[in-house]
Formats: sequence, C-alpha cells, structure tokens
Amino acid sequence: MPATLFHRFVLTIGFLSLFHVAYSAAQHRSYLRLNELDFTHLPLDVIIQAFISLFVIMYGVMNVAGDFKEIKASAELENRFWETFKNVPSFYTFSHRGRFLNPSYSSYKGDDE
Amino acid sequence: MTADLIVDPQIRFWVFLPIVVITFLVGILRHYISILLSSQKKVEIQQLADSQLILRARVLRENAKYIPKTSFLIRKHAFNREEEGYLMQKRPPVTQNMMTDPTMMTDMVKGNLTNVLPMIIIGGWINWMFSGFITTKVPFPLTLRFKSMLQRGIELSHLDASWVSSASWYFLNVFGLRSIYALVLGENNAADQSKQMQDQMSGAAMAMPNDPKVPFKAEWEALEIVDHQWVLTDIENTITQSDG
Amino acid sequence: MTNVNSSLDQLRVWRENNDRKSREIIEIWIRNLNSNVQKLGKEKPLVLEQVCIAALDCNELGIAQKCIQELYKDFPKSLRVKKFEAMFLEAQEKYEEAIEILDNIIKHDETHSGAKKRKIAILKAQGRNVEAIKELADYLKIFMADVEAWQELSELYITEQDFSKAAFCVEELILHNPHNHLLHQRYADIKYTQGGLENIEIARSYYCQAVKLNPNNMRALYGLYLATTAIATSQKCSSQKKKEALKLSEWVLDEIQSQYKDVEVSDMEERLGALQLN
Amino acid sequence: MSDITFSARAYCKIILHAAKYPHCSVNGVLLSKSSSSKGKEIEFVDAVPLFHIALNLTPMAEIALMQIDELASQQDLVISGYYTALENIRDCSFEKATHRIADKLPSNFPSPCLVVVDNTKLGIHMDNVALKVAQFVDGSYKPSDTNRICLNPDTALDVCSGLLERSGYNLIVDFDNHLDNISLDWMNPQLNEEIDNLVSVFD
Repeated sequence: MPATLFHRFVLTIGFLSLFHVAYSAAQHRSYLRLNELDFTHLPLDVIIQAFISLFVIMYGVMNVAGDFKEIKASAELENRFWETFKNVPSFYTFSHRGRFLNPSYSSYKGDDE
Repeated sequence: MTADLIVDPQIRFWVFLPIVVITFLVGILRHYISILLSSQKKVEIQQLADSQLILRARVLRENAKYIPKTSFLIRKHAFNREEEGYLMQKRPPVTQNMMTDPTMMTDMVKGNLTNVLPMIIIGGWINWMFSGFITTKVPFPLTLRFKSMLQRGIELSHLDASWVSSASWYFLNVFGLRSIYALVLGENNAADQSKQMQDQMSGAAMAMPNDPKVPFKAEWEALEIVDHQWVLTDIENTITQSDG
Repeated sequence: MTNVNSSLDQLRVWRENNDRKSREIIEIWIRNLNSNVQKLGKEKPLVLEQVCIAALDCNELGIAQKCIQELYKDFPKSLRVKKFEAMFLEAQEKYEEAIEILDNIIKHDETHSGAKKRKIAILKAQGRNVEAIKELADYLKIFMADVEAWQELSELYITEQDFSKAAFCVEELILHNPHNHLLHQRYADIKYTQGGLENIEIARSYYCQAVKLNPNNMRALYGLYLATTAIATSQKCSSQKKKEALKLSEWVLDEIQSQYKDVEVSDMEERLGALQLN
Repeated sequence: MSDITFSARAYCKIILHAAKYPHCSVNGVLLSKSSSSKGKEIEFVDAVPLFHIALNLTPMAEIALMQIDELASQQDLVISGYYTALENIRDCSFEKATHRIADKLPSNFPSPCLVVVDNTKLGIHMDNVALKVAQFVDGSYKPSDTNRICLNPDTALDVCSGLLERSGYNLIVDFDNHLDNISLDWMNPQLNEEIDNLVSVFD
C-alpha cells in the first residue's frame, strides 16, 4: 500500500498535536512555578490529548511506512519460482538461440560452415 | 525547588549549540578527508579464502539439521579431518615488518593525521574557547562520582552532579553523535571517532598479520560438538496434521 | 518523464528477480530510455549493465556497445566495466580476446570473482561442460561461500547427469538458505531421479518440507505423490510403511485436486485421473 | 520418399518453444495418430512442450507423460516422438539430445523419432525445416535423411514465420509454465486456434 497524501497529513497532524501537548505541559509547569505551587500531576486534558496524538501518530506511521512483512521466514520466498531463481547473471552465456530472433539477423553465419 | 540555578540563555546560543555544530561539522569533514586519503586495502586471496571457509563452516554448523545425516558427516569430515581437513591446515606464519613495508607506514601516518591530530587541535581549541561554562543539566540526579566526568573544567564542590560543563559537553558530543553520522553518511563511515578509538585500544591485535589459526580452532571445536538432529524425521506426519 | 520512471520501475523489478526477459528489456530501452540516458539518475550504472546483458542476449551489439561506452564515461578505470567489454567479445564468439581481457583483470586484482566466473561461463559457451565443472570446483575451493557458484555447479552436474554431485551442491545451497522451498524441492527431484528406495524416502521427506514451506508448490505436490506411491508399491517395504505412504499419497492427491478446484482447464478430471490409475 | 511428416501445429510448437526460451535447453514430446503406427511412415499431428528447466530430472517428466498419455489416448493419439533444442547454438548432435524419455519411447511406439532443433538454421524467416530427425530402427536411433522430412501443409514454414514475427512465442505454454501457474494449459488451445487461423489464411 503506497503512502497516500491522507496518511501523511494524518501523521503531520499527529506530530503537531504532540508538540502542542509538550508545549502545554511546559506551560503548566511554568504556571506552577510562577504561582509557587507544588507539582502533582498534569491536567487531564493534556494527558488525554497526549494519548490521542500518540494513537494518531501510530496510525499514520503504520500507513506511511509501507507494507508489513510476514513473520514467517519462508513467506517471502513463496513467490519465487524456478523460472527466475535458476538465472545466475554472472554465468550467463550468449552462445544461444537468442540471436536468431533478432529481425536484423537473417541466418546463422558460423565460420565452420 | 531549592537552590535552582538559572542558566543564562546566552549560553545556549554561544556555547551549547556551537559545540554541537562544531563537533558535527568536524566529523563530516574528517569523513571526507579520510576518503580522500584512504588507499584501497588489498585483500590477499588467502585471507579471502579463509574468511569464506569460516563462513561456510558456520553455516554448516547452524543449518546442519536441514540436510541428511550422511551429508552432514561427509562435510564434517572434510572440515575436521585429522591431517588435511580444511580447518586443520597449517599456514606458514606470516610476519610483516612494519618498518620495511612502506604502505603500512603511510597508512599509519594517514590514520594519525585524520584521527589524533584533529582530536587534539579541536579539543584544545574548545577547551580554550568555551571553558568554564555550565551548559546543560541531565534530567536525573547523579552521584558525586560523576562530577569528574560531567564537570570537567569546573571545580565547584557544591554544584549538583547533574550539571554538565562545556568541556564535558564536547566529549559527550564526540561520542554521542555516532548514530547521527550513521544517518547522514551511511554505515561504516570514517567520521565515527569512537570506533576508531576502540580500534586503537585493540590496535595491537588488529595490526598483526591476520592469523587464521585461532578462528579455525574455534570453528573446529564448535563443529566437533554439533549433534546432528535431522528436522525432517517426522515431517510426513506434521504436514498432514497441520493442514487438517 | 513518467515513461522513464515506469520503465525504470519495471527494470528494477526484473533486475531484483533475476528475470532474464532480454527481449522485453531491449524493447523498453529502445522505446523509452535510449534517448534519455541522462535521466536515469542513481540507477544509471545498474540499468546500463542490465540492458547491456540483455542486448548481448539478443545480439543487439550496437546497444551493448553504447551501454559500455556510457559506463566507461562514468567509470573509466573500473574493472567491472572491463568485464562487460569481455562479455561483448564473448557474444561475438571472440573467446580468446575475451579471455585475454579477463586474465588482465585477474592479474590486476586476484580476488576479482566476477572475472573468474566469466572465464567459466566461456568454457560453458564453448560447450566444454566438463572443463567448466572442473574450473568451477577449483573456484569453489577458494570462494567457498559463493551461493551463485554452487547453484551453477548443481545445474551443470544435472546437465551432465551426475546426480550425486548435483545433490551435494544443492545440500550446500540448502545450508545457506534453509527456508527456500525451491531448493528442498530440487533436492528431492534429484534424489527421486537417482532412484532406489532409500533415495526415494529422502525425496519424500524433502518434498514434504517443500510443501510445508510453500503449500502451493505444484512440483513438490506432484513429486510427493510420486514418491509416496513408489514407496507404497515397493516390494522391499514393511506393510506398516506402505500403509503410511498410502495415507500420505491420498492426502496429497486431495491437495492436488483442491489446487485445481478454481482452475478452468479442459479435461482436468482425465488428467488427474491418469495419476490415480497408477 | 518423404515419410516423416510434421503438421503445422507440431512444427510451430517446436519452433516457438525453442524461441520462447532462447537461452535454455527445451524439450517436449510429439504425438501421432495411433492408427498409423505401422511401418516407418509417421505423421506428427501435435507436439506438447514439456520443460525448459533442469531437463534431466525425472519426477515432473513422469507426471507430464502420465497426463499426456491419458489425454492423447482419448483423441486416438499416441506419444511417438521426442524433440529437444539444446542450449548451445552449435549443439545439435543426437548424442547430447538423448534423454530418458527418448529411451523409453520404443516400448510405447514401434518406430519413434528423436527430433533435434538445428539451431543454426533458425531465423525469423526460415526457408527450410530447421529440424534433424533420427528414427528408431533395429534397437537404436539412426539419423534420417533430411529429404525424408516434410511439412503438412507446405505453408507451415510461413505460418511459423508469421507467428514468430508477431511474438507468438509468448503464447506457448509448456509443462514448466503449467507447474508454476496451473491455470495455464500445456495443451495450448489458444495457440492451436492461432495456428489454425494462419493455416487457413495461407491456403
């Protein structure tokens, strides 16, 4: 599944939201410091927003990153056939029938004829 | 909130960030200089054959369970035979004198040029330029023993150990930027100084001519104790069952 | 531009699969890439190499020459490009000149495996399979972990009908790649071809493994059927073994039939019926 | 005297199979009418392309022969010949071409033929038959004279060239293709139609 524009957008929104949460948390801390209050916990809305943006990011990343691979080691090999597997490029030879199918090649002219 | 130190924001712009940028750029520069200076190392065909041999022996040891027992025994015999087994072959000891081999000398000079020299110069310069600043604070408490590591150049006995001095920040960067280099320059880059440092520590062993005897012996032992269990012994029953 | 990109994608897929679709590659080259050599980007050397091999395959010497020249422009001293020059001579059957170039490469870099492989390929092209096998065996004494070479050696042994040695090579491949169903199936094929009850039993086990790794491998299913029926009808087997083999062969036949369930091929029943009669 | 006859179907399939895999050795079997199994005269009406991968391994050949035999007998045909095209362009000797299938044929048919594609005579426009035939006489395969080989109809060469020109080799399906994708039929019904069409055009 190719990464669509939509998923990239979701991912961006997620990150923006997460940074916003971080900024809110920092604001909260400085507010506490100015009022000389002790820190107990973050306000609920900040926590909720943090979790929501986490899940949004997870969704976005999963769709942007590409397809999952199967966990079975042999899964990738299931789509391989002898048709292609037998080809070993470094041992290709060229003394075969390939040339006769070349339209510009009328008939074989070997030096032994 | 007791005795909280407020660090001047100017330090961020004039000490903290410059050190990061300088170390990063020096690393990149070193990467390209060492590419320019590096000479292609010639691999001896014997060394190559040895490493392939060890690879094959390891593969045999790990995946032996997929081939029939007789096939495994044939291979084990070929590797571990008393006299002529692949892993038992004797090699004439190769001794290379460093002084007589000019390529080794130049290699060493180049190595020093790209590693040690910049380290000394940049380190000294950073120490001189940015000495005596508190740059940052690690977000967790540390014991006093860390003071010598994190607060180099600041001799304040009352300062909390989690504050980091500029000199220490430089060293943290030198070692910590490794993964960033891997990201920017790709794996196996020359900018990674700490790796070079590790090489230097075991440098004596690395510089020695590659003697295959030791890994051969280890591989021989490992192969000796492999207990061959064919995984396909009961495969007929497992496939009919797994498919219902 | 989109044409170039889609062509590059197609070529990449074929390259990664080792597909030898030389005619198609040349067609793509002539249609889309020939006039856009500068737009190939990062993949340029790889694509040029691929097209060069395809051109030699189809005897399109002009195209091959152009590819080699382009490669030389970018890498004037590369031994790898020099190897292609040797291949160019090979395709014209100027083997001696090709070997001369390859020997030069090897003199320059003793560890250049590509050139050594080409020399073996030349022997093969000249039809001197026995010598090629010998050279390849020597090559494998040094480059012991070269999977490609082991595979080539196994193919050569199969063409020369030396099945026990071919089996050895495939065992080596299995060691390097134990999860590949093709290798298990090939190993079983060889063992079955060798014949004899013991070999057929080994063949049965490896066909099973191939089926386990990929339940859709038709060769393995058919092979397993043959092996089990051979065991079930063998005179040397105990009745217990025969019974197990018979059960397994029935199971496989069911599997084969279910494979063909969604396929529209005429006379399918007769074709499969031919199996059951035996 | 011309008594080894190839139909357009048989000839085209042999050549197209060789053309589809120019870099491999390929093989297959030839079918003739079972009623005509007397004497040395023989007419191959059809060919079944078998393999292009690892020809010398027997299991899949056994399977293929079982199935072909069954289908052929329904159409009153019998497996009576074996053809091969060798990988190397200079190779067209009968010694290298022999195969277990060829050795087994005499038990199935009195005087079967071993056919080798003469690679050197191939070309998109062929003016003569690019085959060499050896017939089984008195216990061994003996090379036959080229003028004993003929095509029926005579236009088969033109049909074959026509197919090659329009890349007809992409149509042909051999048993190896079938094993990789079982929805492909090695009896090649589509190709048969194409050949029949061309034959009627050239008539």
